[in-house]
Amino acid sequence: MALLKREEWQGIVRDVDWTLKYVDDEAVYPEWHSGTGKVPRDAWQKWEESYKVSYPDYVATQREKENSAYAVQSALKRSKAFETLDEGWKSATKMHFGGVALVEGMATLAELKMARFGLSPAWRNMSIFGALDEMRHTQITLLFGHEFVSKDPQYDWSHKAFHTNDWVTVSLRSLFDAMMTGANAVDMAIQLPLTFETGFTNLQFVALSADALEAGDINFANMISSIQTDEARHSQQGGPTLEILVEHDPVRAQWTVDKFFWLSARAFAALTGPSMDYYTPVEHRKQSYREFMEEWIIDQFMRTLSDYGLKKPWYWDEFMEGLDIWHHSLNMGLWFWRPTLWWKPVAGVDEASRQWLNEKYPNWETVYGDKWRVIAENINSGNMEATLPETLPWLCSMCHLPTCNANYGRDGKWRVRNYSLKHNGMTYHFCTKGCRQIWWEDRDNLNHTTVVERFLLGEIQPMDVPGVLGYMGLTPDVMGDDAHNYHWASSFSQSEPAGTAGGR
Amino acid sequence: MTETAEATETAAEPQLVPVNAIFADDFVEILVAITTADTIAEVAGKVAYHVEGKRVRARDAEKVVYHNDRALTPDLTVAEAGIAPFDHIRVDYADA
Amino acid sequence: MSATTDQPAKRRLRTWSAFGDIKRRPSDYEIGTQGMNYTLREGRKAPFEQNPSSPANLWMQTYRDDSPLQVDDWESFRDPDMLSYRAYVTQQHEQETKVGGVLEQYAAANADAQLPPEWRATLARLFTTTRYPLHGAQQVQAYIGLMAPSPYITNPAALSAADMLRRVTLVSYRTRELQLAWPDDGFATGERAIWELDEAWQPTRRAIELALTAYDWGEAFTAMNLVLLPSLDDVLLRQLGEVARDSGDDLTWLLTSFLQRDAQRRERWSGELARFVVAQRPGNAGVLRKWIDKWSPLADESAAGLGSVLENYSLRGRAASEVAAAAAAARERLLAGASPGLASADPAAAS
Amino acid sequence: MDNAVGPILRSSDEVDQVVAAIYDDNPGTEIEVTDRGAYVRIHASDHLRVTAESLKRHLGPDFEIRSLEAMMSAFAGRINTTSDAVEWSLGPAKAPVG
Repeated sequence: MALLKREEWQGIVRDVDWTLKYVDDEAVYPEWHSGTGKVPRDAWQKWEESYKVSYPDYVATQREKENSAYAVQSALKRSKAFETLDEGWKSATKMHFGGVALVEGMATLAELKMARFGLSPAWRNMSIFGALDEMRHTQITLLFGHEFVSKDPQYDWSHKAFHTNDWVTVSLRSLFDAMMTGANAVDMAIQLPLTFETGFTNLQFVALSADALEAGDINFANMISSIQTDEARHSQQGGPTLEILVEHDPVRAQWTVDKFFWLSARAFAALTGPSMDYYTPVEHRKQSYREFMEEWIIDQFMRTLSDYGLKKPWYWDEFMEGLDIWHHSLNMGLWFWRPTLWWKPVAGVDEASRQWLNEKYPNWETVYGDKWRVIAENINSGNMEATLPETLPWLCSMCHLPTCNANYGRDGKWRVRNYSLKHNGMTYHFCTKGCRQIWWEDRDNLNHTTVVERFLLGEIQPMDVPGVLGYMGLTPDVMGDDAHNYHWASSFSQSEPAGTAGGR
Repeated sequence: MTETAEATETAAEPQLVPVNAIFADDFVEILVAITTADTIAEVAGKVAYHVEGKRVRARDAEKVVYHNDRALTPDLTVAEAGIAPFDHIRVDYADA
Repeated sequence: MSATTDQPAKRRLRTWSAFGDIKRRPSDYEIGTQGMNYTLREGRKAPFEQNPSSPANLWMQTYRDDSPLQVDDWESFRDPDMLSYRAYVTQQHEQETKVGGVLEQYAAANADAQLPPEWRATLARLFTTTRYPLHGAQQVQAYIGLMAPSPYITNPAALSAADMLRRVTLVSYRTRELQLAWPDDGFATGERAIWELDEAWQPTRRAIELALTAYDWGEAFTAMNLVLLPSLDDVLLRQLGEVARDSGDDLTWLLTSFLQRDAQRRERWSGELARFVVAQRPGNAGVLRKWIDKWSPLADESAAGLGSVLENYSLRGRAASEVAAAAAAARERLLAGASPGLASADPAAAS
Repeated sequence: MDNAVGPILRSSDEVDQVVAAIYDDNPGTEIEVTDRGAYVRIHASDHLRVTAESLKRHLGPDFEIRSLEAMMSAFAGRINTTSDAVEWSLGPAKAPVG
């Protein structure tokens, strides 16, 4: 005798809404946290996820996933797998552990918030599984990162990064706090599960696993792709929420997606972009960041959005242009400001890499080639001081990343243009028109300063470079330095001089 | 632009003016600390210091400072030019 | 800005620097939990990296950071079960396998067909209806997890929320089986009316609804985990299970006893948390006491209301006052075990 | 491929068997399998499905359809899961099956 099929009884599990009598509905589901907005309260009764799971199935499947992920880790512990990894790839993992582990912790809180304030019982139930999943991701990421702490103190930042005011952390906190627990449940379901988890996390957790495997990091590839199997399920909280929101308030639906699509794209350009196009050794790259973006975001995710009746975001052209610029500039910024990082940044511009970059990005030589060459010449002549920063990059008031996006203007030049605005007597600068527009539209970030602004307002003491590094939590044993001991620079002295390869 | 007596009188104590600056075709805007007493030529030098020969190949050409899309005369001071804290300035080679 | 191109002597770390200078290697549970909630980081301007006066920041500030319940070091609290995610899904899978086996066995024996009408009516009133209050309790557990001032509290609260979903799931499964066996008894279709209209349930409904608006995290925790659930579970798991057994419904008895494991685990960490806060700051006893005094009458009324259902069950019923007294005593045991000052000054007053 | 929908499986020993099961369950459908090493895209236009029955045939009688989740790190299109089958398609969900 078999058990009843899930379809026969799951409807009852979700039939748990009742009419509140002793307290007001608004007191139990306050707008601040639930966020129904223009959507009639009873419209949420239609909410139904299409990727269904029951409690007994959940614990059975998750136990299998956990056993298999830790079995791989335990088998590799005794191997020399870690020691044989390229230093650049290790940096990609340090960036991942530090940038991701505690975000998973934040996502646990976010799912708990939907489990409490979500507007339909089916949604609240699904968020319980989401909260457990995110607890899993926090713990597995921390445990896997912890494995390497004794070998390399930079792995300490797997845990430490989000407890500091490193500029990378401030940028990520700013993104994720707004996307996740800082948002009401409706916005959050659009921002986190839908835009972020069915869109962008695929890049860092599935696409990057292709590079990880090629780079020989089986353990990491296995961990991230296992994590993403949970995301594929619980991210389906987004679809039904979006469907209802599109029906009742399409403007809000479009805006919410557009905003977090843009901000996610900025963050991924800073982390995933360099990991794929610079940190993964060139011979192990499965595709370029741009190609992965085309596969997962432009193709797959945009099809999802049109399937729900949404349009392309207003900034589409600027976003597409940015695919050839954002992450290259950010990689140069990460490298140049390397003492501010908890990993060893990779220049990634030896001869073979430059050839690859120019194949994948026809404008790369024009925009970046000679700058790297100037840096390399300084390295080759022993002038290391010229390769180190003596001031701060300006940080965007919206994404908190360096304002470093050149574009090809009507003046026929590749230039970084200034996007700023004045508000209440303050001047704010942005990396792009997109960031400026988003900041202006909801001004959520008023009174929320960038690290540069904090420095200028005197909040960082002493007001000098050691003061800034101290504020960011960096200690000398952790501060980033070139991953490959500058060996790549010598390739510039052997290859053609500036100008001959460029101009395409 | 005409010289004004008031400007020199009030500029007794130079004030720090942090600005958002970009040099030529460099890849990033940077924070540069200038003062009200700096001349525009000095400003060009202070911005170039962080970039020229470090990321942007040094060239033997005059440098021009742009503020609100206008080229500034090199012998003006920052105070006279009206550059305020948090303003954006662009420094480029004259023939670029 | 000078980078060190010469590698300085490397400091060998054994674990996260956040643990400070500790002698032992922390457990995997601690490695994966410590400092997980960065909105609690030291030196923060506001919990969230956004405008300090954003709604989300004000809420966290008011109901978490400014709660009357304060200790010096929340991160030193430990769930006595030290339950990691991995251990949780492993042990709950075992439990669910056991439950599945029992369900199959009783379905094969067609046990539901043998349940007498009066007992079926009691199950409909006191067992299958529980999915509503349990869902409310699930929401409150999630809220405690969201708002807790330590990840060492967030995690067990989140797992307790999942336990609630487990319980609602099992109750729902049984509801469907009972409906298949007795399509005219109102199983699966009649519970909401019972929950909303049956006098016996109204005190519980009131308590659950009010608990959903207890926004101070400490009060939410006290109301639900120290007062309401310890009392209600005594009725809905232990006492109902005993009556089921006495009525020949071994399946309900077995299932309620299985579910008691989850309730006992929740009481272990909740009792330990109560003990911890009082040990850290004796003044917290007064803070908890105030909330306990506020919520205990609601718990007692709830238990008495549910007791009336058992009182009316003619076969193996028990007096409503006895039901309520036992529920209060169960709560008092939890509180007294946590800290002597938390139990009612006059235990007799509870009965 | 227009309107591509379908699962993206992480690399494992069982990928080939799942692909075989999908071929069995979608006769006459053009199926595109893209192998990127760590993951494999299995896509068709507009609609694709796999049944518990076919999965058991290829992966053994003990294989439960819920375990497909542990292999599927992403998917394209909208998903619909039941105890008997998993489907990927576009457009609003059809009336729930079962």
